[in-house]
Amino acid sequence: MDALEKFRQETRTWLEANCPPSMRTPMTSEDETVWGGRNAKYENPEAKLWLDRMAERGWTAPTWPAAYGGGGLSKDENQILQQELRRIKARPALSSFGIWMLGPALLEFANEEQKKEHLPKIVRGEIRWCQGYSEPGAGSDLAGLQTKCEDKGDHYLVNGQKIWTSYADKADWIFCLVRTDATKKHDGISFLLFDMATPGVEARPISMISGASPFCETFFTDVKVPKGNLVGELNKGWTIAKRLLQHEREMISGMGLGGAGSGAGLGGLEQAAKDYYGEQNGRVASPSLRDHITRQKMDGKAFALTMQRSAEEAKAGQGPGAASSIFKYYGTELNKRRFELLLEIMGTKGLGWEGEGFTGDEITVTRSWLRSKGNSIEGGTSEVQLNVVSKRVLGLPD
Amino acid sequence: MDALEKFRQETRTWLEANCPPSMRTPMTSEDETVWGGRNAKYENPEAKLWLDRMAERGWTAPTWPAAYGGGGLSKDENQILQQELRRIKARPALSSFGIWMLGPALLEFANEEQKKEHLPKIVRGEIRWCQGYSEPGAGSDLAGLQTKCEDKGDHYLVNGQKIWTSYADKADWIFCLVRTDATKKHDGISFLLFDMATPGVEARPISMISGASPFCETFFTDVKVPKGNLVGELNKGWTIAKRLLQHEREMISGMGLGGAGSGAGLGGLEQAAKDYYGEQNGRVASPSLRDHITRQKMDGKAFALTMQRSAEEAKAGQGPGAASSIFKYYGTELNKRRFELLLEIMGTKGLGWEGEGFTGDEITVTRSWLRSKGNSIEGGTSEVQLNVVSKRVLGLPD
Amino acid sequence: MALVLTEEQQLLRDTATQFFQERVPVANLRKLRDTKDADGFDRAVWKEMADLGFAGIMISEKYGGTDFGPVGLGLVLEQSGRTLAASPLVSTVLLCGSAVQLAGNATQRQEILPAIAAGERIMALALEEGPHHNPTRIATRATADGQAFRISGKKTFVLDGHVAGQLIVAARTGGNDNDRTGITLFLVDPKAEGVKITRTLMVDNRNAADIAFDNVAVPSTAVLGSIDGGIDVLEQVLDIARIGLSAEMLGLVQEVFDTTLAYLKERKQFGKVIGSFQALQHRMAVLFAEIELSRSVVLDALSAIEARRNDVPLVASLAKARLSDIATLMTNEGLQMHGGMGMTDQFDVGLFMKRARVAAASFGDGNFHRDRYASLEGY
Amino acid sequence: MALVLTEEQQLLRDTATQFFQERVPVANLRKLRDTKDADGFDRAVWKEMADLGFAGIMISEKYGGTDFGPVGLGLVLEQSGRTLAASPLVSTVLLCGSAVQLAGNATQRQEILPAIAAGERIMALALEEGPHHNPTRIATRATADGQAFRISGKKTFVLDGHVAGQLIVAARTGGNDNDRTGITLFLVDPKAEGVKITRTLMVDNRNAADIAFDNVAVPSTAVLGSIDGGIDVLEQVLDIARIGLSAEMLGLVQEVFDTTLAYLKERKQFGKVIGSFQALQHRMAVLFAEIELSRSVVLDALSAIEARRNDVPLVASLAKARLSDIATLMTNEGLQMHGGMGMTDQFDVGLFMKRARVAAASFGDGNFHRDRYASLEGY
Repeated sequence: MDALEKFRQETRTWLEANCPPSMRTPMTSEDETVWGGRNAKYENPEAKLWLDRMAERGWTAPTWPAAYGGGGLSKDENQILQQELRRIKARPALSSFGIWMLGPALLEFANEEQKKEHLPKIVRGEIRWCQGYSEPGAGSDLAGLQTKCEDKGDHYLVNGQKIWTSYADKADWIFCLVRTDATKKHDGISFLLFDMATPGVEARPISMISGASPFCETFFTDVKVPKGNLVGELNKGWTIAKRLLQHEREMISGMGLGGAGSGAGLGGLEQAAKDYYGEQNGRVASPSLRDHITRQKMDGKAFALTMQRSAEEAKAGQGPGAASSIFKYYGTELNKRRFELLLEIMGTKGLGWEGEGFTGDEITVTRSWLRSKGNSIEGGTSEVQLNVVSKRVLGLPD
Repeated sequence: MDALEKFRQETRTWLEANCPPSMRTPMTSEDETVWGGRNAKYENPEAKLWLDRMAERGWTAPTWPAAYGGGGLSKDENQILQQELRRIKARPALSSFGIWMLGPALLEFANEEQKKEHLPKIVRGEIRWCQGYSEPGAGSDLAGLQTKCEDKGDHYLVNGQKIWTSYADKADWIFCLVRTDATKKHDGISFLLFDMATPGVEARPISMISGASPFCETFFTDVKVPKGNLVGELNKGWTIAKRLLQHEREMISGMGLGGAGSGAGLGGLEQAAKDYYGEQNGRVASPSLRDHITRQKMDGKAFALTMQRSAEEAKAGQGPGAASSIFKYYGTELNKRRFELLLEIMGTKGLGWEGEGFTGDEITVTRSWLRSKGNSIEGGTSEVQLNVVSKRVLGLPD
Repeated sequence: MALVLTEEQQLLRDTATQFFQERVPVANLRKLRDTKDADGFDRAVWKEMADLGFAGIMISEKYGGTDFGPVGLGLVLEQSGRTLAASPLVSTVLLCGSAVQLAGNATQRQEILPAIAAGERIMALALEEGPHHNPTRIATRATADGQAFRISGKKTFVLDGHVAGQLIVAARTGGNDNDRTGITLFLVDPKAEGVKITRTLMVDNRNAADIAFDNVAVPSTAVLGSIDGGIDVLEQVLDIARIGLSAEMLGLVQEVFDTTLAYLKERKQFGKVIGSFQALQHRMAVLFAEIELSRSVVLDALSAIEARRNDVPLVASLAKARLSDIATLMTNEGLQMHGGMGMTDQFDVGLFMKRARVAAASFGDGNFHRDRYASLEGY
Repeated sequence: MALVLTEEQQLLRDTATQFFQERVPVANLRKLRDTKDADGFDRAVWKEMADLGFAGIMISEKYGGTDFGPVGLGLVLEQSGRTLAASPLVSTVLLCGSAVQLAGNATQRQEILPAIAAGERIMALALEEGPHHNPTRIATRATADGQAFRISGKKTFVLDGHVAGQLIVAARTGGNDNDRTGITLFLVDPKAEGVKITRTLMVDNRNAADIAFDNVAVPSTAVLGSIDGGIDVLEQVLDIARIGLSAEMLGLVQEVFDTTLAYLKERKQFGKVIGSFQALQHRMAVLFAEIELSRSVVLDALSAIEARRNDVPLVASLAKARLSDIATLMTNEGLQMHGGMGMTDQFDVGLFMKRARVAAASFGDGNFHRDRYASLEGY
């Protein structure tokens, strides 16, 4: 306890001294997110300063081993660091698929050389990564992917197409699932890393129903990849993929709890309803809407309690529990419903695309409403989630 | 036109003279329904008189050929007869599965001898029929039925069990689906008639969640049936069965439109809500309930319009149309929803089983609520209906 | 009641189907959007629609219309819904044309109706003042000024407001903000001094405008119908628009259903077409049922206008509530069943979802019309 | 917050599970029904429950209780829900025991609580006067008569009213029919002159009674809590009952889910077990999710009482609304998936449906509690 308290004091002092003032203010736009990478531009030099200072201590990846540039913190220490960061309202020094997704996979599955090569650059934000999983013909059936990776003796040759590769047009490297054995399905997939600057790689941004998007279609034409870039065993990539997908699913589930673009700018569902519909005797003027809002709030509360219960069960050593299998499904459906309800509340003010006549908050809700439709598709569709529950949890047969 | 007008005049005059006064009053209980049969009892002698007079003219089966005891009326004439019966609020002279179900099948599929034998007795209400279709192991998969019918040279030998045989304990004869070829499924079923008094036949009433019921379990142990009782060809009984099932389904669909036990005694959903919940400024006091009532009424109206549209299309020679494929599904689900809503409206007054504290209308609603749960099961479950729509109407593959 | 089309109506439907499929496919809407078209609809196409008689479909022959009647108009709107065709049908034909026919004096009819039928006059109804449809919540005031009136107030969500050659403005000549009486309709020149029109860019790429009136002078001849009695006209006109929009949504819903069904038969995952999965089959079968019911409701509502039945308000609310809800449901289900590709702008399903939502919010959504239905039925 | 059970609580749950499965299976309820049992519950079983400490579970040891607390009581109720065990737990322990603990004076506590804990006293709360739960709609009047009171009025849906040895009656000593103030609780002897009790036979075979009070004399010592201040006690007691019933419904729902799942794995049609059909699988998976959420809500509500959190009313309404709705949904789905056999009295699912519906209507259904939740949250 004393050691932890000491750690808290030191951390607080260090943060006070090293977190630049502008990094303690809320971001005014998503464009201010620091993603790092070879071509990173910093409108605000303090953002770069903040990144470098945090990276130097390894605190962009606080729990990774110091040997690979990480902070080497214990779970408890990291909790304190996060509390102290929140206390001063510090912006994230670095946002990175390398930290969120790839790093943990490398730590578990990569060889020593690969860890030494890639992890420190991720920590320092030098290399920005993207993830090449889905393909046009392999969505829910991800293991049906067809991007071909041939062994050409001294190198691999990659041909194929990926889709939904977030920020592929801005990333430096990609971690990618490829087919190395066409005669098998799950057991013919490998996990490969390569430089997006390699000849034959092309990324095209995808225009979405909600507008511009970070998603790309990415094409590989005779892309040569050094053989040392294979992570784990040949044809055993599915094991790594499953681990990463689980992680992605958990991130998406959290949406049921609200967050960015969830109408927070409007003060929540009930305040929005009072503002856009009016009130009578302190009640939302439309009784049926009031009832719908209550259903939404009740289900949201029940979902939050269930995530909390699951966490408490895990802490009590009772494992993640069956309840966690429904998080992705329920969280995303709940999020979609909330946006449908927000639009119902906002009437014609929730139907603007851009320009005059609508506030920034209103446009954000409308765009987020459209974007939310993807929640129940990406990271495993709701249908796939329900299949998983009925088969693995309920034991219903094929 | 003139001939029809003349028919109307004659009919009206005959009805005036022949429909006894007590037969022009509403039935006070289901027990007053006249089912006919060998053991029929008539508390009210006028009921017997009314049956005999109507039967003499063949008007218990108005459109059947006079040669088999029917009325021999044209479609138009029958319409007039029904109008005139309604005009004087006449009770049905005879309720009969023989008239509704078996007769039309015999007219289409039976041989001359069978028609002469059975149809006149049906018209006169001398023989009461029941229908032996479902089996404990063959519900949705009716064609999976196993009741064995063996050819013993001069007779058939029937062994097996039926379920949901309405009024089997009161019926004189049964029309029955039996398996005559165990190596085939649909093509191994035959349509057989036999006397319920035959040794080896036993019927036991089934107690339902809604209370006593007309349904029975019926057991056949070495039942000997004359070979002349086979209707249509051996192993071709499924064709007849399909025709009869279609008819049954249409009867059940009508439930979506309301009718017996549908809460009519309470003056409809909105009146019931005002009575059981109270009103404020002329509105149902519970706004969410008011909204649910409106959804129910709107869907009910939309369904009624669709049945009407289908009928108009048929009249205009456009065939029954795809819409008719959804009637069984939608009508029964709608009916179930209405009862759920009625219970919501009635609160604790909708939860009585019998005895003091509840009106007769209230108990009727509660029992009908429970009974309505069977609507989406009998005559082809909702799931089977949706399968049929997706496969036959939408052309979706297996 | 007539829930089956006559031969003449079937012919009209076939003409409309062919016209929209060939001349105004969804690609047209994309072009208007991507070129940031100043009008927001294709004037050449509108002229062709007028030539086919669509613009004058509810206008009597005496005034140059084709007088096909409401059912005919519904068929055209349904087909326009299948291709998301942008046109002034709702603003000019359903709303303003109907208002002039119902309330206009001989001079006004003579001046306006032939111009509408010929496709030469675009009109817009300036009614709404808040984010939710509410025909009596009118704070815009028209103050008598000698023989003339002065109008001041702010209107929003005025369909085709920035391209209209003439406006009909609902303003208060008496009563308080939520009173039924005291509302008067005025014909207003959008170029008059004190009128400020701001086009808003909606999610469905259709036209709507915010319009501010600052002491705008209008002569007494500009009054449409009776002074203080505008609500009766408005309600009839709005019911026509609600039913017309329901017909458009019926086409939209049917198109998304058909497209989704085709996709389910074609898209493969796990080695089989996804349309073979029973969970999706049942959802499609339920949607099929809902659409069949919706078709009946729309046909009945159209024939209610045609037969001048006295239950028009009731069936208008039934149709608008049902179609608004089903359009939301169908576009959501359609998008989900299209999977990731449905999220791309390359596929059309997102465009249908956007249009569905705007049409649903126009002139009363499900909440509004269920409440109205219950009030009309007295509970 | 504590959403995970302690070891002690797990032990209690296991005891309760074993007890209800072995001693009070569904067959018990059938027997009470088929023999038209005069009590409507099994007194011997109730005595056993008392011996296990269930009757005194919320009563402090000082008064002979076991003081396991609300979470413990919830676990017992959940298990009782799995076998539809009929007992005076709701009437006597949740409602009346809590009321005496909260509002009783030393004499009343001493006289009543040990008797409840020992399983020797059955009590009933006479509150409702209409078909829908409404704790302030009280027309029953208690008029001061010297040092005594005279009670007149009619109560309905009094759980265990015809077997109670003592009643708690909510009567009006002041104010008008829907006022919050002016309600007083009285301890009344059911054998007193002027009390007329009529047992009603409910669809779930549990006990409820209509009770008429005709100028019934009660002494001033019969006042429970403060005069005119009964609503505060009532609301706390009712929230405990709502949460307790939610726990019972959780068990009921879980049992129907488990039974249905087992049936889906066993029943064959078209040559395969019906649980292999994807449409049914998805419906079961969704129900699984809803039940997991329900479990969290019930646990949270129980621990809210235990920790005397100030959001008890909010979480009580959350739990009661959710469980009422899910119990209705699950029993409907369960019955449908059991097919025709589910319609027979031979199968249990119909019994669960009946109990679900009564529990859902008791002390506020979904409509009541969503409205209350919104009011508590200030919108």
